[in-house]
Amino acid sequence: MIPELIAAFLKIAMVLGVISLVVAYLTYLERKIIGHIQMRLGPMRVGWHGLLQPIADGLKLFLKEDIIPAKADKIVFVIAPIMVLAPAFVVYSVLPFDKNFYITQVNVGLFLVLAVSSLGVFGIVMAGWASNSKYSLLGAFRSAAQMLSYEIFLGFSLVGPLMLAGSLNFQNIVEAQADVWFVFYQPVAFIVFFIAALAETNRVPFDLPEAETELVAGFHTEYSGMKFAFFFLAEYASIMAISTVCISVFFGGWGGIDAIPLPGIVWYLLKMAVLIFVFIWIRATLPRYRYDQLMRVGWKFMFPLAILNIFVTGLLKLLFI
Amino acid sequence: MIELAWLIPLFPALGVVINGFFGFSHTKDKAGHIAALMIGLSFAVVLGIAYEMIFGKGGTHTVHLWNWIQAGKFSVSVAFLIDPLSTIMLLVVSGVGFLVHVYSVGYLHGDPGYPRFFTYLNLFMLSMFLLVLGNNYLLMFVGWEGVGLCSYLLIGFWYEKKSASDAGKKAFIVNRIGDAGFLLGIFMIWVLTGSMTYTEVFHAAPGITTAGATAIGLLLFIGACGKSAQIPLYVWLPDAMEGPTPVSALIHAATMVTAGVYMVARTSPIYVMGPGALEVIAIVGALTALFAASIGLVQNDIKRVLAYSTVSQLGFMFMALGVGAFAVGVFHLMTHAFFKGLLFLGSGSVIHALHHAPVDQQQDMRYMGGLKSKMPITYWTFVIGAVAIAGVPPLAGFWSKDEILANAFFTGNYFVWGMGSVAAFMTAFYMFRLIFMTFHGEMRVDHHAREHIHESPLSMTVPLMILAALSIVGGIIPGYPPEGGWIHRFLAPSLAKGAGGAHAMNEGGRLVQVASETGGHGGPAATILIVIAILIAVGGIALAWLMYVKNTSIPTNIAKRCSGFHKLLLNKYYIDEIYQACIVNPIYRLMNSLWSFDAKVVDGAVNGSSLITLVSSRVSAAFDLRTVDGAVNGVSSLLSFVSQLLKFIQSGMVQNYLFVMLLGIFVMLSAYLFR
Amino acid sequence: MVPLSHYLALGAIMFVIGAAGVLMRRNAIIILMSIELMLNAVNITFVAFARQWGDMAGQVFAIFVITVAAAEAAVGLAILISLNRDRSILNVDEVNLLKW
Amino acid sequence: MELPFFYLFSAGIIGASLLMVTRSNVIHAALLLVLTFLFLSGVFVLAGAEFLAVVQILLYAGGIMVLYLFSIMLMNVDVSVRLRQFQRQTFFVVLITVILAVEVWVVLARGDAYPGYKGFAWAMGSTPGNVEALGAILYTKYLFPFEVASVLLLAAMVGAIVLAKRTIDR
Repeated sequence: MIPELIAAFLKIAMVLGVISLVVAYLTYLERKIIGHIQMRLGPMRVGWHGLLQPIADGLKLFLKEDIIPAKADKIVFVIAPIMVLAPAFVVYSVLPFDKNFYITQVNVGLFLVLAVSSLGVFGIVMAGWASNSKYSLLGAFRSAAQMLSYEIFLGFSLVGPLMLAGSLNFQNIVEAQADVWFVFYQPVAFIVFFIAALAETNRVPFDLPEAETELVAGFHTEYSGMKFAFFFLAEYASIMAISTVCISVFFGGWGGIDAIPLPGIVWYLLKMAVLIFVFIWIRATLPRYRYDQLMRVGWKFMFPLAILNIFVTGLLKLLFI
Repeated sequence: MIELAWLIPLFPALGVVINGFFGFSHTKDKAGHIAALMIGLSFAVVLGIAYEMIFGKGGTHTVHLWNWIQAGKFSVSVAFLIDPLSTIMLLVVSGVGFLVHVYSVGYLHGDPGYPRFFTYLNLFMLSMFLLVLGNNYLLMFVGWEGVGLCSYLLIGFWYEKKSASDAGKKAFIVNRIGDAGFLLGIFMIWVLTGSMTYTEVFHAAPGITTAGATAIGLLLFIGACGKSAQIPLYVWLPDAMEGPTPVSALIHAATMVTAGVYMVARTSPIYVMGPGALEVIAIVGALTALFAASIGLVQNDIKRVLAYSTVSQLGFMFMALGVGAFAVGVFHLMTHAFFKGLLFLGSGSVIHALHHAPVDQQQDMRYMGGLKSKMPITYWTFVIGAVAIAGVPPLAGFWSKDEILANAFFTGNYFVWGMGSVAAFMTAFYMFRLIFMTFHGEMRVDHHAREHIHESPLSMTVPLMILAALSIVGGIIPGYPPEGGWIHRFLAPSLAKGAGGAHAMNEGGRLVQVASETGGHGGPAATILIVIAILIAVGGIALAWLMYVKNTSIPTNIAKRCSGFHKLLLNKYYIDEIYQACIVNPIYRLMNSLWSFDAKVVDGAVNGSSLITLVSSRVSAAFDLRTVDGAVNGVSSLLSFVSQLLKFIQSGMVQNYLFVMLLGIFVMLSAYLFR
Repeated sequence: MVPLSHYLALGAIMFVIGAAGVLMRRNAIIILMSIELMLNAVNITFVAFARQWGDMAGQVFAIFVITVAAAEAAVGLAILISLNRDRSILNVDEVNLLKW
Repeated sequence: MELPFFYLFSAGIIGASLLMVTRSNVIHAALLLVLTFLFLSGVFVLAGAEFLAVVQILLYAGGIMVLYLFSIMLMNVDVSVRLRQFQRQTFFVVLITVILAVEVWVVLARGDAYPGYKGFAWAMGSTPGNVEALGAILYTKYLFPFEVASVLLLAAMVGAIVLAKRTIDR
């Protein structure tokens, strides 16, 4: 009993530590890649090619004065960043990194990921409301509406692959793709999923909640220091989480090409790297949607598409399997 | 064909949908044709079914559609029962209904509410079909309420007329009383037999105690009283004449008002278990027949005469049911549908011809007269109807009415027979009074309207002629020979043996049973009865001729001589006024007092409590001489405390009410714990 | 192993708290939320009995309860929003248009 | 291992819901209700209803409660915080509800609320593949109620839109 618990805690600690570190370097990666795309060098000062930049940033954020606005609702204001960060990390408890490298296996794993990540919206709404500031509240509203809407398409787009895998358990889903990745069976689902994922993580071109030009910084306008770092961390953690879901559901998870005998975790990291790169690439390339366009694209195009996909998948499954 | 029974109510339903949704936008003037076509289709299906039932296998068939309500032991399905009784009813309802629809196309042409009218009419047919076809009491109740609603809608069809909308409301409210009784009866049936389905109920019927059966019978009869306008709930039917005349013909003469008769006949297996209820029905029927006929003697409104005649004839039907001759009741229902439908449509034709006259003279017979030459078809068909209802052989009315009277006589209900005979005499008299006042004598029509009088269009006269033909042959074909006619054999499987069951204890019961077994009365007594019946009919006609053609001064003389009685009759025995004074006004007063009580309590018990305190302090002032101040204060404070509590009772706050609910749960749980 | 009575007791306590919330609060939104609490209390018992009897029907009905709760929340909040907009009222005991 | 968790979750539920019904700030109450639901989904997991636990989070916490928060933020709630929060009957309500709770506890302790009690049919962890079993019964035996529920939701949606929409002047 006790050794198991200790082992479990160790596992959790390890995953959390690694993810925190990776997330920190994700910011570095983003700045570097965008820099190069825009013919700049990005951070260069701290360490070799600025390799220590994230550490420095982190230190700065930790040491910075933590301001709570006088008119803010203090309790909610303090809880909000935690409410954002917690779901982003909880999600990792069921995500698979390799055949035998995961924290736990749950029958309803995929569903749980969706459910828990939907809790993130609370943190944002809380932050926006508690700040007692117009920009924050507007940003929070936008964010919540966007996340609620796109959560639906996200869920619907996953139904197609689920029907093929016949399970909600990540392990089973990945194993079902041993031969062919679902992205080939379910290209439409993948496209819908990917777009919804961008919106869900508030990335360009759907970063309206944080649109600097309109809302200063959206829901976290009033935040600084550690709490701001929490939001930052949560954003990148959820990018990674959603990438992991994407890899597990559409790209065969840890599975790779048999000809190249690499451990599953390496395959996983490789795919992750590619996907993250695409995320950043998109950020560097595309302009931002307008709010009404965002909603229109979601409800009038993606939603019917996702449902159509489910319908067609079911029909084909009925006919051929 | 029988399994197509579900088509019968479907067509009117379709008509309702079409005319209801697209009546004012699309169908407009075609609404009548569509509605009539729908009923025609239903009628065709009915004819097919009737053909199979009459010439084919007969028997009882259930067309099960779907399970409607299923809760534990309680289960009701939507299923249609086709048996001889419902076949007859279907034929009458769809046949007369079809003719009335055709007639209405002409009668209501140009009315602003034309599509609305046909929507209502089709809805009525739908409900009526449900009522007749349903294989259980709940479905019958659905139809029952449906026809009630349609009746209300159609009586108040010209709702901009206050009298019409008032009449509609009156019909609706009076029927509520009856419906409550009917519903209670249904509940009792469920309690006592554990089912709602006819076949199962009747299967279990012999197991019901006499008291139970009597209770069921009386409760159901209250319902029948409401719908079929029997004493004391008949008051709505004369007022219902405010509706368009085809409505009067269809709903308030031929179909809906006979629903009560149908229901009692349908429930006959239970009624024979409770003879007490049958006695009541017989007496009430006879009283109604006599009472309504006597009012009909002096009415001047052509439709009101017919309305009272309808009430009276319904009384005859209940008389038949009450003496246990269920088949005869249904037989009279059928013949009555023919000739009363004919008479109403005829009167409608007259009113139609007079629609240029002043409004208050269109229906008043004192302003008619001499129409015979102007509208021959209407006249002759009307005469046929009148002769039929008067009971002159060989027309329809004679056969059924004579059987009713004979049955009453032979079951030993001489009193009932006597009242029925008097009522029959009156019927013959007032019908021909109507004819002589309307069609004979000098023309008293308003001069302005005189040149506009014309025979009605074809769509109105053709139904008249068809109904006239039915009034001629509708009695003799199914009803000859008396007591042994085809209709008795046909209906026998659906109905309980009345005379054998209910009146077995009556000495006369044996007689009828024997008589019906031998295929007719045969005996000299029966022949004498027939002769008496014919004499009564002819006598009534002759008296009417004497008074309204030969010597027209007699009626005024009589009226002057017995002015009190005449006034009594003219005012319908003041029944409406009595109801107003004894029931409506007290209820108003009760409501008013309740309202004022309410207002006081709600307005804050401040006023109330201060008032009470004031009163109590006055009382205490009187007591003060003898009692100590403390007790006085105690009383007043107690009163104010009580009123404070009263205040809380009606706060209008849901949460308070919910709290009381919670208290209830608390009490129940405590009772459970400390039991 | 958690005995069934524990679940039932939890459900009862939650239900009673919800009921108390409905009965004692003036704020309509909190009343609505208390109703949610009561609905969920019922769900606990559904799920517990589903486990005890090995019958999925309990869980199915819990899902239906959630459905109805969602519908109720939507309509209830819509009513409150329109009420708040037109009369800026949120306290139930001030809503007395139909009184008298 | 099950029992301590159950107590933990129960304590969370009871504490959070007690706080919820007494808050004057509606937003705080709503957030506490979310907390209650999170604990509740833990109880569901213990009772072997994994799917329901997730549905609880996804629909209740992630859906319904966000709707609540949204609506609250759209309304003008600042005023009502300063008003009297409790009905006049509060004292009696609390009294009666406490007694009721005790009574329920007594009834449960006597054990006659569940005469056929013989332990659980499903042991912890042996719940038959929750999602599949639930789906199988929901889409066969309970298909009709399922459809009715969907109609109910549609009606609620239309009703909510009509109610909450500002009247458009034409």
